[in-house]
Amino acid sequence: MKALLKLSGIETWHGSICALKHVSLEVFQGQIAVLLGPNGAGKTTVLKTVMRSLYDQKRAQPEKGSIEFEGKRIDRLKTGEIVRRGIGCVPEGREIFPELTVRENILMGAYTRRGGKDIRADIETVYRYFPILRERKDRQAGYLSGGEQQLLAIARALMGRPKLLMLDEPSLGLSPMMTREIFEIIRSINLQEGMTVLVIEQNANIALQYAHYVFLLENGRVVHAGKPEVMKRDKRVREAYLGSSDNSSP
Amino acid sequence: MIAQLILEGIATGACYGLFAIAFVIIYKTSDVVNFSQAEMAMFCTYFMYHILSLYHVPFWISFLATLGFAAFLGIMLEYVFLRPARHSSTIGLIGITLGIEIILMGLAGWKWGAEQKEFVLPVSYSSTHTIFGDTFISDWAIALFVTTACVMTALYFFFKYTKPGIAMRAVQQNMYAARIVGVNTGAIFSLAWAMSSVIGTIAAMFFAAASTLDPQFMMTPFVRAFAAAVLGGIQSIPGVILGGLILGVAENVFGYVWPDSKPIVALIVIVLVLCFRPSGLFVRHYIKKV
Amino acid sequence: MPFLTVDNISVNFRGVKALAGVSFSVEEHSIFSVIGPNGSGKTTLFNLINGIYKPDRGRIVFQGTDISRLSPDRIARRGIARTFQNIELFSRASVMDNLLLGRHIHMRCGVFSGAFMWGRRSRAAREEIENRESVEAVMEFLGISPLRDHPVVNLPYGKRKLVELGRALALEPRLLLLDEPTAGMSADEKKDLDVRIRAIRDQYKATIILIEHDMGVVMGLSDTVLAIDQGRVIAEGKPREVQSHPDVVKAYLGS
Amino acid sequence: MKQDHYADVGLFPGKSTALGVLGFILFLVSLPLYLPEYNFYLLNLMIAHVIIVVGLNILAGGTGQISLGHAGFFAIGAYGTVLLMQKLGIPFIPALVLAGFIAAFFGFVVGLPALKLEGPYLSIATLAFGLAITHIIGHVDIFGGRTGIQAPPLDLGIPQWGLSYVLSSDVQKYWLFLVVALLMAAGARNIMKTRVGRSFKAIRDSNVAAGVMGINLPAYKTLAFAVSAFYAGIAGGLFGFVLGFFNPEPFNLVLSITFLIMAVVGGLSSIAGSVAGAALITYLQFSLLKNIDEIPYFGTLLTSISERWFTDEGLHNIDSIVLGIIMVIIIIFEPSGLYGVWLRIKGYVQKTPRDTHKAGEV
Repeated sequence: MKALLKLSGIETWHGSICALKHVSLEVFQGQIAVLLGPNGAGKTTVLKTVMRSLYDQKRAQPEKGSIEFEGKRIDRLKTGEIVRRGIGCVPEGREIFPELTVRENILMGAYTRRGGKDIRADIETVYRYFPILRERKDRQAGYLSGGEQQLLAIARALMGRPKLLMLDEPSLGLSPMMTREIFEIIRSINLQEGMTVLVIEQNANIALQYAHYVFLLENGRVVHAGKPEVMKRDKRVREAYLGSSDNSSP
Repeated sequence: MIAQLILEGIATGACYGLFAIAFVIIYKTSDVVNFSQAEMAMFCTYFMYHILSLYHVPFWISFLATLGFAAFLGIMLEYVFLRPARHSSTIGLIGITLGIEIILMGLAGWKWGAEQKEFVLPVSYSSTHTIFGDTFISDWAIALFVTTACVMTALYFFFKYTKPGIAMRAVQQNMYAARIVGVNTGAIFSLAWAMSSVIGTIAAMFFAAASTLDPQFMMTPFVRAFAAAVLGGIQSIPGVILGGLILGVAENVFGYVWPDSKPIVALIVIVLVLCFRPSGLFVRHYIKKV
Repeated sequence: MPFLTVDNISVNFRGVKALAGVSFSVEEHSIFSVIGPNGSGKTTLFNLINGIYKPDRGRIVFQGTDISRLSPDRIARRGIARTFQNIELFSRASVMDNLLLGRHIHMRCGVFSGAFMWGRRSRAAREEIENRESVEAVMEFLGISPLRDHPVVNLPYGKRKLVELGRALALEPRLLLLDEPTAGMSADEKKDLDVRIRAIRDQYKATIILIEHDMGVVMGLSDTVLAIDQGRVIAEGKPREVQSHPDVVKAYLGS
Repeated sequence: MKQDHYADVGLFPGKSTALGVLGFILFLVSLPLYLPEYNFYLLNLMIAHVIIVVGLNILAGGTGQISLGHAGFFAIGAYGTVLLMQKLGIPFIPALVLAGFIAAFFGFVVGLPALKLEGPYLSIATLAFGLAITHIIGHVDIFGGRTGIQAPPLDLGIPQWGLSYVLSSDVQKYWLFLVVALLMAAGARNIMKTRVGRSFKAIRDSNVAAGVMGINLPAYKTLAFAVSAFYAGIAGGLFGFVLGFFNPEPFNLVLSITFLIMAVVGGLSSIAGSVAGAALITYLQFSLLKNIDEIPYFGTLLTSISERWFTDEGLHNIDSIVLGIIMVIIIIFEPSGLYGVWLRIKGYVQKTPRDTHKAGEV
């Protein structure tokens, strides 16, 4: 299988703190990969390093290592160019434009594209995925509920027609039901469009359920990687992320 | 009599509002309050004066050339001075625009001296038309109303329907997200500074035609326009124009009743508004959840 | 009389319910944990106890007085200290200065006595020395004495968490609110902190409310656990009871 | 680890600093021995500026709030001192202190909007205040209107009781100014080292955390303005006697900006920086750049440039260009100003950074 995104030996610093220590991982074409880890493990930094959106563009590059997308290095490109190459991103905490309307938010997702007709057609497609957004299209995005904002952020990312969609904690602040719904949508996008997805999650349970492949990040290192079935059986993973949910075991 | 006062107040108020729009554009995109706005406009007006009176270029050509120069000046100042300091604190950013202000003021003084010059527009302040009774309106005011209306309409469409316009609003609301969808934030800032400089220059030409041209001539309008902007909330363009109108009328009426108080009406307005409505009269903020 | 009572508290942000009718009470000298999925309103609860937010409805009674409408500094003066989820230190100041800020409410020195700090006998100097000594004791307790003169910006994450804890302790709190103290810590550091939190309760005679994700830490430490989800209490009781409560399993483990 | 805690708060952090400061004071004291009399006008001006910038620094560097109205407090100090002496017959020293407190009161009032405003909104409020003060002074008779007022003789004694000690020459005033400035600087340093100063910095770094630690935000925000305005008032009081005769004109917006430039150039977090910034900018503005065409080579070059492309009579405008450029360059390249430059030089000379040294001790 071909690796769509490949990080090799990435090291990223936040000032004097080394946030990522030699992180290597590969996301395969057509899969849903999940990057799992506790708060402060550096998950979001992985995403930001790929997008080169730490601080400003000049300094937002890994100090060491390389990032390849479709076999070409992208770790020296500007964020705009990375988006144009086909990486879409749903950042942590949604990060929508609160005072733009829903429609304008969606339009911003197509910022790097040309051709009004295609874009209008894609907006329709997105509305089909998320009918609630069509209902709310002239409302200021800041007044949507958390779940709707999450859908909007995904819709916006889809408008760039990405080959790889990265989602940072889509479950943050959502009810279990809403979280499930979001993951169902992610799965259906993955199945229907064949889009590759990288999800960053804290919620191990749901992540393991939908993932094809899981990376476990702790203190800036990938400490474990494998298929979800394997991970679920791992004792350490159980204890740390699933809670000791089976009280029978000591 | 009172009608005349109000009409004149509306005219100057529109001019304050027009100039205040220039702040709004920069503030909306980058959260920088540009204290050098007045001097940028002053400098460009001098540029126009220079090519008009020394090289005798026809008015419209020199007008367009000046707008081009204004755009260039805005882009250059942003690129050279503000971009390297993007990570400064608020104090740093204000400091930089203050620095630009005195640099430009010095340059203008060096180049053109301190004496007052006469700046002539084809629309005269003294040629007037009677509307009714003893109420009259000058060509200057008519041209100003038309210009302000045009600028407002153009900006409305720009921010509502064009890609760079929407992107500009997006950058201000959430720079990180804007970058993530692929917006080149640098280009947006350049555009904002260019637009702001051009609009500020147009307003300054009207001010210069109504008074005289010297390196400090924009200082007072600057404070008034700032008051107008604060009144309107430094966020919304119609709000700012409305703020300008209110201020212009208030100033004229108060100035008539107590001639001494005219210069400080604006200041009192600023302080009162800021004390009771810190975000201006016409702004409804989306409140971010902490 | 309970030490702290949160009585039917509700708060909305722009129509979105953050907390809806939450009630519970905390016994003195106990360790009380609040658990719940991300965004369930745990930090909002802390912000309410602290006075950063004001509740729309309900009361918070601390040692017999209603504190729900007081400003944060008033509440701090009553002996409530906290740490933040995303570390809110005074980053440009040294560790010492950060901890000294925790002593703020125990100091009296104003502009004039400060300005006339001439020599070590002056009022301001005596006060400074006294408080620096007590801060030193806190640093000793947390094992951060070697860092006393370092600016906190340069410290690693774990150390900054300790500095923040130290700052809260310097206030000599009667009630200490800890917002995810173990986030981002390694297993060893967690174990360490576990011991330390017990020590804080015993040595500093403080009552502790804890927001925590790590179930291991929560189960080991707490006397009482409160589980909330979407702004509502779904379970309260002994750790074991809460852990096996069906609603908690459903909300927290998402199945 | 037993340690002397007073060493941390004492006036001098170490022996070397103490020696350095002592040496600097000796140098200042010895100046009248060999410097011609005419220089002392400039030196007195510098001292007045140093005091106001130290005060501005408490506000801007301490709490991170900005003021574009300090020329207003400066004017209140100047007019206040002179009028208290003239109209009420109060001796100089109490008049000066009283004027300082009047300025502080106005500072407190200006600080009130600071409770709700931040950044640009606040700076425009302070700007409005500064302009309003100048306007009022220019329009009220008691202040002498636009023509201005004459400062009385600078008498340190109590003339009514026949105790008179008049300082007439610039050198004599210099002694007085020096003593006042040293007291004010030491006071500022002490304030910033103790509880109040720490609270200011806490407000700058994190409003929320400061509140939670028990700091009363409204009280401290207005207090910062009041303290800063007190310094401006004292500085203004001295300034009035440097000029002797003054009108509202110099207390304009440009002056407020100049003070800010001094503070930023010196460095917004250190008192030594404020001293250096105020002295340097004052020197540039009132000495070097005033006579810019007399600087060897550079001056002639500028004159010829002026004749070729600019105007000759506009040449003095160079000073604002230079000041502006210094301001901008400092903010972009060395946000901690001259103080930051000094730290770099020190670090370069010592090679061993202070931190590792300290850590090694433990």
